Amino acid sequence: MSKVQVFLKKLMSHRLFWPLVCLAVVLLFNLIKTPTFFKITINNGVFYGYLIDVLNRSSELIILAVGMTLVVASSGGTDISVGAVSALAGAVCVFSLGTGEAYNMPYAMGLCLGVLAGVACGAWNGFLVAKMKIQPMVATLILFTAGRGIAQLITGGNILYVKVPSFKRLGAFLPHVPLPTPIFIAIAVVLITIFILKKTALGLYIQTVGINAKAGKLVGLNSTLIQFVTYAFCGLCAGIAGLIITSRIYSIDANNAGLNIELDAILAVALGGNSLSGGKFSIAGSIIGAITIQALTTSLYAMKVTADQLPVYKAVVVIIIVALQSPELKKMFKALKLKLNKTSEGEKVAA
Amino acid sequence: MNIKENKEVLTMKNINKNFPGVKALENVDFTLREGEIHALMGENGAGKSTLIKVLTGVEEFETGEIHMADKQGAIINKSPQEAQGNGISTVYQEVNLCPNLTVAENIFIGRAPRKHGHINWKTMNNRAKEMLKALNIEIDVTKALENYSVAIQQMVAIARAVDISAKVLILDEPTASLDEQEVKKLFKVMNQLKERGIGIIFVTHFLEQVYEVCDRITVLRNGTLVGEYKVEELPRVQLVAKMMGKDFDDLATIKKPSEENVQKMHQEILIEAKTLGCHGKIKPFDLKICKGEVIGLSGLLGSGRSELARTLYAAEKPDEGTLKVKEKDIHMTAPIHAMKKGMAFCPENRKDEGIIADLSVRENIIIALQAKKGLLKLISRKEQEQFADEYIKMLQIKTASQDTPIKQLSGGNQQKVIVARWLLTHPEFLILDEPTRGIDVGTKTEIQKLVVKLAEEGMSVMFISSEVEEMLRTCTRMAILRDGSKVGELEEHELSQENIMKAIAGGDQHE
Amino acid sequence: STGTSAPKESAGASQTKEETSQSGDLITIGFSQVGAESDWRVANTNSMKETLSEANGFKLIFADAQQKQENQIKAVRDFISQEVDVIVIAPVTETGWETVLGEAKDAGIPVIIVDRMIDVTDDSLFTCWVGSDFYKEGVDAVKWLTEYMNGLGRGSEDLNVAVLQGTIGSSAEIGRTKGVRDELGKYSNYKIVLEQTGEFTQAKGQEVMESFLKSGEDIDILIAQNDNMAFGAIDALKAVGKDPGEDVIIVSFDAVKAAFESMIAGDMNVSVECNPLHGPRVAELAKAIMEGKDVEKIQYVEEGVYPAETAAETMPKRQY
Amino acid sequence: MINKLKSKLDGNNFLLVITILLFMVLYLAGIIVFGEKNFGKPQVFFNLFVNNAGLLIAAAGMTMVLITGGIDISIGSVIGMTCMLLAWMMERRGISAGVSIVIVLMVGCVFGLVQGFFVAYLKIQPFIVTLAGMFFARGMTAIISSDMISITNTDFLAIANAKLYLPILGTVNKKGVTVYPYIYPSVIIALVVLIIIFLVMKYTAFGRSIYAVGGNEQSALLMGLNVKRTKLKVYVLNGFLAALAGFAFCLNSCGGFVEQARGFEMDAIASAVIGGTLLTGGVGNVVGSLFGVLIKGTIESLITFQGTLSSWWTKIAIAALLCFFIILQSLFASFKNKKIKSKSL
Ligand SMILES: Nc1ncnc2c1ncn2[C@@H]1O[C@H](COP(=O)(O)OP(=O)(O)OP(=O)(O)O)[C@@H](O)[C@H]1O
Ligand SMILES: Nc1ncnc2c1ncn2[C@@H]1O[C@H](COP(=O)(O)OP(=O)(O)OP(=O)(O)O)[C@@H](O)[C@H]1O
Ligand SMILES: [Mg+2]
Ligand SMILES: [Mg+2]
Repeated sequence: MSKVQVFLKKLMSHRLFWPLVCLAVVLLFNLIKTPTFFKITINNGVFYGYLIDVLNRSSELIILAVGMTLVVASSGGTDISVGAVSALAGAVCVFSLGTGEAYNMPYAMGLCLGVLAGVACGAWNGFLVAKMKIQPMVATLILFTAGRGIAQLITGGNILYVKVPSFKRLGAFLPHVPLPTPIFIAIAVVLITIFILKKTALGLYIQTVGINAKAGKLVGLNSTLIQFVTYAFCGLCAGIAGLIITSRIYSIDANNAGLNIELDAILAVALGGNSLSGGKFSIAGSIIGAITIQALTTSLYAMKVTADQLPVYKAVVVIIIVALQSPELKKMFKALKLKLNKTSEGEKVAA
Repeated sequence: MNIKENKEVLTMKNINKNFPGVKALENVDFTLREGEIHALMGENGAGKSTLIKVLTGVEEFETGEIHMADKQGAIINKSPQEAQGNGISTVYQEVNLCPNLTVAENIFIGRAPRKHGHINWKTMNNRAKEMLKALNIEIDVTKALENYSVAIQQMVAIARAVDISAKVLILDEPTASLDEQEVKKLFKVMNQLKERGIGIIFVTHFLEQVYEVCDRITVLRNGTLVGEYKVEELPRVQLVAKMMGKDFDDLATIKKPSEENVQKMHQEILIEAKTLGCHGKIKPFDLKICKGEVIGLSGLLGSGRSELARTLYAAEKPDEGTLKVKEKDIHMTAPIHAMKKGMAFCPENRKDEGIIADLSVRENIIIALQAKKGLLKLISRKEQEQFADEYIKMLQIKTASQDTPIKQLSGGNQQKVIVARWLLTHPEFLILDEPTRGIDVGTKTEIQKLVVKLAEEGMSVMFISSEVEEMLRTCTRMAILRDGSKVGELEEHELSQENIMKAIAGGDQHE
Repeated sequence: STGTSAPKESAGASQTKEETSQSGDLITIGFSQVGAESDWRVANTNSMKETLSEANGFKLIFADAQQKQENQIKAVRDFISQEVDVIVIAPVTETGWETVLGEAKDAGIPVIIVDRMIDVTDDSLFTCWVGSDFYKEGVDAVKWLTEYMNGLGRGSEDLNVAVLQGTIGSSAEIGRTKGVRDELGKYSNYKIVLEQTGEFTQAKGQEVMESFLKSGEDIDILIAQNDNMAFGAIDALKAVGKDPGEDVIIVSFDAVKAAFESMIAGDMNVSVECNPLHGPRVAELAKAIMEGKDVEKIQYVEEGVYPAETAAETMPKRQY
Repeated sequence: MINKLKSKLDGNNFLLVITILLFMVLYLAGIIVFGEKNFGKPQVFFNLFVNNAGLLIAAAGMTMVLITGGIDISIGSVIGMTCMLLAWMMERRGISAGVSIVIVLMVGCVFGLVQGFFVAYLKIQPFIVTLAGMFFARGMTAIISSDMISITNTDFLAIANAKLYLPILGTVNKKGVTVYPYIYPSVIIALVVLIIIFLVMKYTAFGRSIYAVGGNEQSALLMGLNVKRTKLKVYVLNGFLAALAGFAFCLNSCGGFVEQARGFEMDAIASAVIGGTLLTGGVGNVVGSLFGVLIKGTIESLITFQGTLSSWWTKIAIAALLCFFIILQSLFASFKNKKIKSKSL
C-alpha cells in the first residue's frame, strides 16, 4: 500500500468521514441545482446568501443537538421535550420582559429567567430519568405534553409580542456585526461544551455511565448525578435555543415555537454517526448532522419544493445518508462483488 | 473405543482469521473425533474462542476449510443457527442467554415442545426442571433467568447445549464460574455424552480438569497451532511450556510473607466491621482486617461471599452495623466513599459490572483513578498513556494497542485490564472477587504473586476464589460463609484443604 | 350508582325540550374547540365562553381537541353520553364527521357547526353552520388589491405576486388560495410567481420569505394567508433593506389587533377580516333550536376589509 | 393456590396487575366524581373501545416492536397515508371498498418490509429508519392529495356506520327511552387482533423469539435464533397492523387529509409503556398495552367530562395524570424489586 492509500484508509475510517461526505454531497448537489447557492454578497451592511441562511437557521438545531448528544450518550435515551421546553423558555422570557414599550426588568435578567426555565425543565426530566429510573422517552413525554401547556398558561394562550427593538438582536444582528447573532451563540455553546468536555473528565464519565452504568457505579461514579447533569444541560440548551427562536420573531407563539424540532435534533445526533443507544459520542458529528439537515431544508426550499412534499425528499436523503454509514451495507456490497467476480471468472474459464 | 476414536467428526484445515491489527488465527488445523473430549488450550488471547466462533459461524474466516463427517465437501456455517443445524452445539465463553426469559425457555427456545402447533409450556417447564435436576440444580424454572447468579446461568447454558441432539458439543470455559461440586456434575454429564459418541471440545484454564476428563489436547499459541497431543503423552509441565512457549517457574515459588513481617503489620487494624449487614443480601457479620494480610472468603456457591465483599465496599448499601476504617467510624453509601477510604473492588461478573465495553483499554484502565480524583482533575492524555503502557506491560495484557476497545480483547485479557484498573488507584485494601476467573495458568501465578507482593508491601487484600488451592497459596486468614452469613474464621495455621471443606460443609464451628 | 340516577330523575320531569337534566332551565352546550393554535382561535374560544355563560342561560361544557380530529370525535361521543342539549363543533377538518354525527342524530341532539364547514353526504346530520366564507375573503382581498394598485397608478404594470399559503389542506388555505387565484386570473398583468406554505406561523413565514427573496424573482405584492405569516415576511423584507408596504405591497388576512398596529406603522397595506366572534350568533341559534324554531342552514358571519388608511381609527373598536 | 398466585405475581405479571388495578381505581374515581354527568353509563366505557380501536391495533404492533428493542415512530404517518389512500382510491379512482382495503393493507406490509430491511439487515437504528419512514409517509400523503377527501363510498360507510348494539346493560336516557350500548365493527377487529397477537406472543416460536431478541440480541443470535428474520417479520407485521389501524381509524373518521393522525405514534408508545412495556426491549405484553390504551382514553374522557379546562390546562392535566401514573408505576416497580431481592435469600 502506498502512503496515499494508507492515508485514505485512515481518513475513511475516521468516524466523522461519512457525515462530512454527506454534508458535502448535499452542498454539491445544491451547487448544480441552484448555482447561486454559494453566492455571498453584502447587503444592507450584512452578509447575505443561502449559506449564511443555512448557518443562521441551523444555530438552534446545533445548540439542541449538542444537548441531545450528551443526553443520548449518558442515558441511551432521547429527550423529546426540547421543542416544548424551548417554547416554555421563550414564554417565560417574553412574559417577564413584558409586552409594553419598555422592558419590565433588565433585558439580561429576562434572558436569564428564560434560560433558567429551560434548566428547571431539564432538571425535572433528569430527576425522572436518573433518580426515578423512568425510561427517558417516557419521562420526557410528560414535558413534551405539558411544556406547551405551561407556556400557553403563561401567555394566556395569546401570541405575545415584544415591542422593544433591542429584543430582536439575539435572533437577528448586533449593531455593526455583519453575521447573524445566532451563529455566534451556537459557536459559543459549542466551544464551551467542548472546553468542558476536554478540560474535565465529564466526557469520560458520561460515556462510562452510558455504556455500563453498573460498572460506572463500581468505579466510583455517581451515575444518577451524571445523567441528571446531562438532562439539566440539555434543558439549558433548549432554553437558549428557545430564546433565539423567540427573538427571531420577537414574539412567543407557544403553540408553534420549536414545533417538531426535537425530531430534527435527534436526527442530527444520529446523522453525525452517534449511536442512539448511548455511550461513545462525538459533538462534532452532531453539529455536522445539524448543518446537514438545515442545508437540506434550505436547499429544498431553494428548489421550490412545496413544504408538504418536502418530507419525502428529506426521508430519502436521510435514508441514503445513514445507509452509507452502515457497515452492513458495505459488507453486502463486498459479498456481491466477490460473487460477481467469481461468476465472471467462471465464465472466463468456461470460455 | 479405539475404533470410535479413529472416526473423525470434524476437521478444520488452515483456518485464517484476522481482526483489525490482530492475526487471531494463522493456518490453524483442528481435528475432533467421535467420542472424545478434546481440550483446546492456550494462553489468554491465543485464539481459542475465536476458533470456536469461526467454527460456529459467529465470525467469518478468511481462508480455510471445515469438514464434517456426514457432510459432503467443505461447509461454512454462516450463523450459529446453521451450526446447530449441522449438529454443533455450543456454550460460548461468557454466558449468552436471555435474561428476560424464564429459565425453562432459555433451555428450550428455538426448539420448544409443542402441542397442536403451539408451545406446550407445561411440558417445557417439567422437562427443564428434570434436566437441571440432573445437574443438581433445583430452582424455579418459571422465573426469569436474571434472578439467578452467574453460576446458575452457566449451568443453564450447559443444560441448553447438552440437550440438543448434537454430534459436536463445544464448551468454552464452562467451569470458570463453577465450584467443584458443579464441575464434578458437569464432568459426569460430559462422560455420558462421550459414551454416546459425541465429540466434545473443552476449553479451560484449569489444568487438573484437563487431565481429569480429556483424551486429547490441542495447544494454540498466538493464533498459531502448536500441536495436537494425547493426554498421556503430554505431562503437565510440558503442556504449560507448550502453551507459554517457554519454561515456566512453578507455583512453588510463591512465598507467603515472612512470619515476623506479618506479625508486625498485623498489629495495625485497617478495617473493622461490626454487625455490618445488608438486608436480603448478607446477614450481619463482624470482621477485622489487618494491614498487610490476605483474607480469603470461602463458601459454597451462593453462600454470600460476593455479597459480603460488596457490602464492605458499599456497592450494596449496608443497612445496619458500623464500619471503621483505621479506627475511624465511617458512613458509606456509595462505592466512591469506599474508594476515597482506600478501597478497591474488582467484581466477579466481568461482562456486566467490570468492562466498559466500548471504551478503549486505556480509558478502562484509568477510569477508576479518574473517578477517585474527581471531575475537575483530568488525567492528561500523556499520563493516561503512561499508566496504560505501564500496566499493559506489567500484566502482559495482549492488545493491539491501548486504544483498542476493550470488548475486542479476549476474556482473560479483559480481566487483566480490570485488575490493572484497580492497582492503578494504589488502594490500601483491595477486594478481588474471582480475579483469576478465565485467566491462564501463567498469568494466574503472576496474579497470585502480585497479591502476595502487595500484601508484603502493606496492602490488605480480600481474595475470593472458588479454587481452594489458590486461596491456600495466598491467604493468611480465611472467613467461612454459609447461606448468606459468616459462620467462622480460620487462622493461618489452621488453613488446609480439609479444614476448609469441613468448615464450609458446616462440620465444626470456629469462634 | 349515581351514574344512572340523574337521567331517571329527569326522565319523569322532562316534558319540554328546555328542561335540562342538571341545572334547571339552563341549556347545556357541549362545545368542541380545535385548540388554541392562534390568536384568532383564542378570541373565538373567549367569545364562546363569554356568551354561553350561566348568566345568559347556558351551561357550557368545553372540550379542547389539541388540534386533533380524533379528540373531537371522542369529545362528541362524551357529549352524547352526558346528554347535552346542543353540540357545537368547531371542526379541525371538514372530513370525517359522518359516523359520530350519526350517533348525535340518533340521540336526538342538534349540532351547530362553527368556523370551518364540514363535508358530509347527509345534510341533516347537522342543524346549521356559522362561519367565514374563506373563498369570499380571498376574492375580497384581490378586489381591494386591484383597486389599490389602480389608485397608485400601477394598475396596468406587470405585477409579480408571491403567496404565503396557510397549512396545506386547511379550509382557510383552500378557500383563500382558490379565491385569490380565481380573482387574480381575471387580470393578465398579475402573475403568481412564488407560492409556498408558511404553515400559518410567523417563524415559517419569515423563513419562507427569506427563501423567496433569494429566488431571484422580483416581488411586487405579497399575499400572506394570515397576519402572523405576514409579520414574519415583513421582518424578512426589512432584513434585506426593503420597505414592506412600499416596495412590496402586503395583503393579509384575519385582521387581528397586531395587524392593525402593523398597518399603522405602515408595514402592512391591508388585512381582510376573518371574524372569530361567533359566540352571540351561536347563543341565538341554540336558543332558537331549543324553542323548536327553524333556523337557516348556512350562515356567514359579516367580515370586512381593513386597509391601512383607516387602521388608526378602527383599531380602538376592535375586540381581538 | 395462593402460592401459585403469589409466584405469578412475582414475575413480570406484577406490573400488569398493578396497571390493571390502577385503571380500575381511575375509572371508579371517575364514576364517583362525574357520576351525575353519566360517567357511569356503560356506553362511556364502550366508547373507550369505539374511540380507540385504531390505537388498540397500533399499540399491539408497537408493543411487539418495542419488545424487540426497536421503535416505530412512523405509524402515525402510515395511518394518515392509509386513510388518504383509501379515500383517494375509493373517491377519485372509483375502486371498490374491498379492493381498496386489501391494497392499503398490502402497502402497509411493504412499508414495514422496507423499514424492517433497513433495521434488521442493514442494522440502522430503528428510530432513524422509522423517522425517515414517518417523513416519507407524511409526504406521500400530501403527494396523493393535498386536499382533504371525504369518503362517500356506500359500502365503506355501511361498515363504518354499522352500530352493533349489545343486548345488555341498557340505560334510560333523559327522554325516557332505554338505549343499549353499541360498538362498531372496528372494535371487533381490534379485539380479534389483540387476542391473536397475545396468542402469537405467548405460544409460538416466533413470539418467543421476539422476547429473546429484545432481551439480548447477541445471545439470541448465539442461541441459534434467526435474529434478522425475526426482526424483519416484526416490522412487516407492524406495518400491516399500522395499515389495519389506519383502516379502523378511517372507519371512525371516513376521510383523508394530510395532517391526519399526526402524533399518533406517541399515543401508541405511551399506551404500550403505561402497560408495562420497556423501551429497552424484552419486556411487555399486549394485555398491558390494552390497559394502557384504556387508561389514556379514560384520562381524556375525564377531562372532557370535567368540561371547563382551557386548551393549556387540558395539556397540563393530561401530562399531570400521565406523570402521576408513571411515577406510581416506577415506585411500585422499585418496591417490588427490593422485595424480590430480599426474598431470594
Ligand atoms: N471482535 C474482535 N475484534 C478485534 N480483535 C479481536 C476480537 N475478538 C478477539 N480479538 C482478538 O483476537 C485474539 C484472540 O482472542 P480469543 O478471544 O480467541 O482468545 P482466547 O484464546 O479465547 O483467550 P481467553 O483465554 O482469554 O478467553 C485476541 O488477541 C483478541 O484481542
Ligand atoms: N444453587 C443455588 N440455588 C439457588 N439459588 C442460588 C444457588 N446458588 C446461588 N444462588 C443465588 O445466587 C445469589 C448470589 O450468590 P453469590 O454471588 O453471593 O454467591 P457467592 O458466594 O459470591 O458465590 P460465587 O461468587 O461463587 O457465585 C444467591 O443469593 C442465591 O440467591
Ligand atoms: Mg476465550
Ligand atoms: Mg460471588
